[in-house]
Amino acid sequence: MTVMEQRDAYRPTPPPAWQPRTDPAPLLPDAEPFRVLGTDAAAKADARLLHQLYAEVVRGRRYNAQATALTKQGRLAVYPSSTGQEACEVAAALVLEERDWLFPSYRDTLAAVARGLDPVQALTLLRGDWHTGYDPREHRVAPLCTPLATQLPHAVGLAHAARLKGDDVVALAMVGDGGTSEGDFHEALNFAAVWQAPVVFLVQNNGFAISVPLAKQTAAPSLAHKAVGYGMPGRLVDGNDAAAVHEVLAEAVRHAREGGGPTLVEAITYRMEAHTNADDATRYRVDAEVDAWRDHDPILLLERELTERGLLDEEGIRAVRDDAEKMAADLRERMNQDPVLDPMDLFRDVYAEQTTQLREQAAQLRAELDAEADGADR
Amino acid sequence: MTVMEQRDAYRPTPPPAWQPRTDPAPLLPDAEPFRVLGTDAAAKADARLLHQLYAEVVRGRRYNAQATALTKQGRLAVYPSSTGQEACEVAAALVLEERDWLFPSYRDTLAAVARGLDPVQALTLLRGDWHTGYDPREHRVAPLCTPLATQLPHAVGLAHAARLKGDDVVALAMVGDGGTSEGDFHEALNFAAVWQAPVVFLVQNNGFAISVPLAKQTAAPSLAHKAVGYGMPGRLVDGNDAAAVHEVLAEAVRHAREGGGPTLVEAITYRMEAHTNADDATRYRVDAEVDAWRDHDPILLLERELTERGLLDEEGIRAVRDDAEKMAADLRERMNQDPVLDPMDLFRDVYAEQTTQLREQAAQLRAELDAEADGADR
Amino acid sequence: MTTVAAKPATMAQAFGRALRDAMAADPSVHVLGEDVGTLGGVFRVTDGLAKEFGDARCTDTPLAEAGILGTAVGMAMYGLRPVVEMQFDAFAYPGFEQLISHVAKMRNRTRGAMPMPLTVRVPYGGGIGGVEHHSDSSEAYYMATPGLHVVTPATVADAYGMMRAAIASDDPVVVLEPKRLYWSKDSWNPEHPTDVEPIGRAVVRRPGSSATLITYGPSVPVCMEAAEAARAEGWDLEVVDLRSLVPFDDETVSASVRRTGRAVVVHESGGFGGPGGEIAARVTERCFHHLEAPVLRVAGFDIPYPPPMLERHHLPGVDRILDAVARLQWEAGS
Amino acid sequence: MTTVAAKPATMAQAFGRALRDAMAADPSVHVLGEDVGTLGGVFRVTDGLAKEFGDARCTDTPLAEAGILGTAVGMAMYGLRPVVEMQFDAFAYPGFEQLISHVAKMRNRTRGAMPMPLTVRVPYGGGIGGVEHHSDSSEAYYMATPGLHVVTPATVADAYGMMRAAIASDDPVVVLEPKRLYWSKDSWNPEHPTDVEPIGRAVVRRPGSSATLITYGPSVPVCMEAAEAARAEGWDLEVVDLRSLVPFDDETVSASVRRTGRAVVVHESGGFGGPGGEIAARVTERCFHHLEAPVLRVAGFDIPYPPPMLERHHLPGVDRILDAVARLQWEAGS
Ligand SMILES: Cc1ncc(C[n+]2csc(CCOP(=O)(O)OP(=O)(O)O)c2C)c(N)n1
Ligand SMILES: Cc1ncc(C[n+]2csc(CCOP(=O)(O)OP(=O)(O)O)c2C)c(N)n1
Ligand SMILES: [Mg+2]
Ligand SMILES: [Mg+2]
Repeated sequence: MTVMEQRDAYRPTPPPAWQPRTDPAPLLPDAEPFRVLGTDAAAKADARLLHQLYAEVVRGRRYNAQATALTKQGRLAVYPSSTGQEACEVAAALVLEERDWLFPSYRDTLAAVARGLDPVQALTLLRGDWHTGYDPREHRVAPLCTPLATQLPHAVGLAHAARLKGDDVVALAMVGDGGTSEGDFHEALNFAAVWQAPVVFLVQNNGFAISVPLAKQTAAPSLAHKAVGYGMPGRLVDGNDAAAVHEVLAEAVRHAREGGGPTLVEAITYRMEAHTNADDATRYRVDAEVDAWRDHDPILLLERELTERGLLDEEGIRAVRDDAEKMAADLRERMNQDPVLDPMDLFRDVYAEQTTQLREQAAQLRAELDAEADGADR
Repeated sequence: MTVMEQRDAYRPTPPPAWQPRTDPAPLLPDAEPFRVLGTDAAAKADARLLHQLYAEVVRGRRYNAQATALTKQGRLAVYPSSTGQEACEVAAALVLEERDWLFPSYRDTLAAVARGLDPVQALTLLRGDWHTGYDPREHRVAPLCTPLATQLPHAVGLAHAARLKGDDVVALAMVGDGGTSEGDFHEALNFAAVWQAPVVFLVQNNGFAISVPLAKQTAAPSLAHKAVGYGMPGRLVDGNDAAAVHEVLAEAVRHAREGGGPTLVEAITYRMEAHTNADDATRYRVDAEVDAWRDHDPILLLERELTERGLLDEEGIRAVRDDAEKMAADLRERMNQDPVLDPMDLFRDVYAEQTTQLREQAAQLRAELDAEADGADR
Repeated sequence: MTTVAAKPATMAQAFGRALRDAMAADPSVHVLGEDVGTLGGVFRVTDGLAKEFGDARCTDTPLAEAGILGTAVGMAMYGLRPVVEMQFDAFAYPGFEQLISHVAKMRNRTRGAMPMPLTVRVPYGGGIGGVEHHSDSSEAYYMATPGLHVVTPATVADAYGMMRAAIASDDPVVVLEPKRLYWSKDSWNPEHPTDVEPIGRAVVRRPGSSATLITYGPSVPVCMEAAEAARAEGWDLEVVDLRSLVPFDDETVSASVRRTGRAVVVHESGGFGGPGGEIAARVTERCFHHLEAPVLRVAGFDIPYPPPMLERHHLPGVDRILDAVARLQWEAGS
Repeated sequence: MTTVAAKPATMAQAFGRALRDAMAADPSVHVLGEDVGTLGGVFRVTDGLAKEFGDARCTDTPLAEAGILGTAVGMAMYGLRPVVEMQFDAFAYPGFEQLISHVAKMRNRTRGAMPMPLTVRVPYGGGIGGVEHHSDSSEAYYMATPGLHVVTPATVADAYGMMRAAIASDDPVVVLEPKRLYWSKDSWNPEHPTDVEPIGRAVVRRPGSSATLITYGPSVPVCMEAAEAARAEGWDLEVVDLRSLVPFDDETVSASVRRTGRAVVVHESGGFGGPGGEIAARVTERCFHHLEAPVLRVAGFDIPYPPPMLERHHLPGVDRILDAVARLQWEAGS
């Protein structure tokens, strides 16, 4: 122990390792969610964009209604509706360039569709004829992800890989308020910040994780406040204000594209329907709460803004609705056709090449199917 | 779609669910780590406490040296030394009441020993004759935990259980800077905050996770800033200043005890030795960095403070050192005795009652051992 | 178990009743998980518990499975008996580190000082038209983890009895709840529930002499059906319901196979590396000279669980079981 | 594989050389994990890679195994070939959800659109005096997960070849690296490394006629030793090194057992629910009428891995293997 001898060297100083690394202040979200529609900021909003958002949000609402109807007809195994959350879904899709990637959760078929995916393909998982019903590379939409928050590290890895390759690609990953409690959320945000990966995390805080309200999920001032703990900016936005969500996401995407690293965006919204068609929301919330959100409907906010500024009239509204109806009719018709199934697909794509074991099992099923067919023939 | 009809009801308001839940400001750590020794705050520090901390820190240093020596003599399988971090180890142990619980990581045998655990029992895991070498209930010290951050939810669950039972128990859980990256860290802090569990999380930021420096671990302004994302206070403290660590922890323990919920404390310190005796620290850090911390040694800070205030003289120092030497000699002697091993212990305590399968396997080993003994006899 | 006052109840109700009775009998029993409180669980197994016992006894946790298991470990350390729900089989995976490294090992690590009287409820298996990640048969993972007990009921009465036994056990028990039997009904008297048997005994569900079907959980009713159908082929099949995978009842199983001389193990979990390998191997070790044919296995294929519209091709059905029985090297006939 | 210029190398060096050569050959190969960069890994397998290829190709990640696997999935989605290191067997558990639900299934879920050419390196097994959580044999978990390949070398040459094959594979491969063979040496020429064989073939390490020892990884040298020792007892044992657990080489294994008529499966993983059950069951299914005795298993006990000072009692050794061989119902003698 040489401590006594060292005593003279002692100066009362802070620990050597300590330098405050970043100023936390700019990382913290504003106290109020950012809004555009119905505020002074709306005047600066691009009219074309507002109209596009409007058309897509109306289509999105119709899509949700149609998909829910399809569950009742037994055409979908299950549907987690994003009714009420269309502003987030649509803005997330529109804010990205073609070359960017979208990482949706299981609730975000609408975002995938708004990005250009064929709605029938987007619904394959929920119809049940296969899992991911599309080639993710085609529209750069990762598989709809059911294990909560597990898609977030995928987005980080992909964005990081693209950056290493020198490609100008941003990944936008979507997750619910409940999903923020998972360890994967934490690990993904931390990796993203350490690697300065070009990722935008969009949390749709719709008030519930199935039956569990936000207050049982977190005690944080806001979910956006989690950002500072990773050293990235946190942003709070009115999730039913499509223009606001678009602006905040666009800003975050730009920031990521310019090498500024990831951003965490919390969009405050509300799930107007039950968790899925199989859920009974009356068990955990009262109608009055749902009703309070009807005044703050994403379509309403846009329609009001556009009509007040003379950018939309009854005819324009009708045109948008007609377009949505056409999409719905087409979806309904195509979903009413039975998918073509081949049981032998079970053994496809488990591995690049079938193992001996799988070849044996495939032969067994083949024989069973042949025997069945023979039986049916007789 | 009834949106048009609703249009009159529209008022441009923030989303109904939005109320800023807590003011984040009080949750944020100060920009500079809290210090006591060598600052004006030292004058208010209790002399008895300072002396106790000093004696324990000196003992702790000696304990670390002795344990490291035991690895060289083959008496320990491995030892992760806390040399340089004794202030944190000791303060964590002293700040708790008897009825409270300590949740140490694998590096924190010293904290366990300072809390009253027999050092030989505390080293059982690292000697290798069993895993946890003590009854955790005796001193309310959870098993030394190797899988990083996994002990944190245990602390939360225990504290929560105690609170539900109406018992006045606080849990203090220790983790390293590297451990904060694990999902379990996130989930534990979130559960603690939502449940308002009486837990104190002490992160010893010693600059490295084995070879990985903090800058590759996080981009956060500080680890303490993570607290705000869970809605709990974050505190930053000079981890080599035993008085400061004690004060900050004492405050956090009091807060928890009074029902105020959890606190996250980041103590800035430095691992003076290699990760373990098996590690070669020269591969990833330079001596100059280590040397910079010698001026900020926890023993030095206390010794200076105490001597300057006339609370410690050469004789007092000698007394403390003698006591530490005695502890070390006793430890050395006892660790030089071979532990008594019974191979049949393998089958004990896998289940409350041995399964048929384990009984069969135990019989097999018994027969093998008997045959071996027979062979040896002959 | 039919008694005079017996009324039909579903397996989900029997599980729920067992939880209720255990909570009423012992204040240290706490239920926690996602949506177990206000909603009563997505399968309604915990329906009514929060109302009867309060939020503190039946708690909606944040959405994090490692956190649920990890905090339950801490609660057990303090003497509580937590019963945690993993919402679906595949959503138990985030908690595997806590399960393998702590839940299963804590008693052993601490030389018995810290037992883990913890029940992990895992709704498992397919056949309910669930989309991906909702139909995994994960029993192989649990079986390969020493320190855990693993049980799975096939009847309404067993659902009650096993859940009570699991909660009463001083060791961690994984209760695999066969999702597709949740709504199966049986005459069963919740006012006079069956006695709680200790964990670990298999039962012969149907005596027979030609061959033994060794099975458990969701495959038990399928095997019973197969045994019925086999009569037409001249086979009198015995059906053994294992009930407990860990510990394993070698005695009952071996006795049956020694009697019949032939056996097929049936489960919907994937075959390769699945429970059937262990079962076939240990039966063969014990009954080799009584066997007329190798113990065969009928299992799910070695593939990720298929989408709803294809799952019927994956799940072992009556025909596939009878095909296997036919391959048991019958000298005379069939 | 001895060539003229052969020099002794350790298995750890062979793994490292394979990583280096793969990175040099293909810029899409990226190594990531805890301490793999500056330190070169706690077993020094990745030593020198960060220096040669830079931080971006060999990356020290934050300390989070699910994060490592999860970001590697994303990197693979973008066309890279990530090689991730899990620092120790038991520390792979936090990543199991990513491994089971994504790594293993992604190709299948996307009908082949998104393959996962990902290598997961897992130092596994005991015998190195490691404290708890540092010596698990976790192969049963990986084997029970369709979509993964699982390989484990027993020789220095195989360490090189299998690692190259794993990285070259368009499917996810779990490479189980036997920790206690890391420092085993063999004459092996890193300048002319063995050809890279495709994954999936077992090899007869020692021909014999009395019985077959079926084994893999760390137990191969033990079985070779046992076979030597068995000569004194009059047994000529064949040793089959499986090398690949998934896919499984039924052909080589069955051919051997048909020839010898007797078999013992040897591994240090726990017996119950471990790989041996699957192996014994499938050998029996295929070779029943050639078997003179049931296929026996010599495995670790069904207990949490023991502390260093007791591990030798747990690990299958020569005596335990010979005891099992003796129980193979030899009519005449022994
Ligand atoms: C890892 C995991 N655990 C549990 C579930 C079951 N589950 C599906 S959705 C859901 C609630 C999700 O809530 P949130 O993240 O808020 O998304 P939202 O449904 O509101 O869009 C739960 C618990 C799951 N899919 N994955
Ligand atoms: C889940 C898990 N992953 C990896 C390891 C291996 N490991 C042991 S210590 C260590 C570094 C820990 O760093 P830190 O948390 O900063 O604690 P320190 O060693 O500095 O006290 C690692 C990676 C582990 N024990 N557990
Ligand atoms: Mg939600
Ligand atoms: Mg550290």
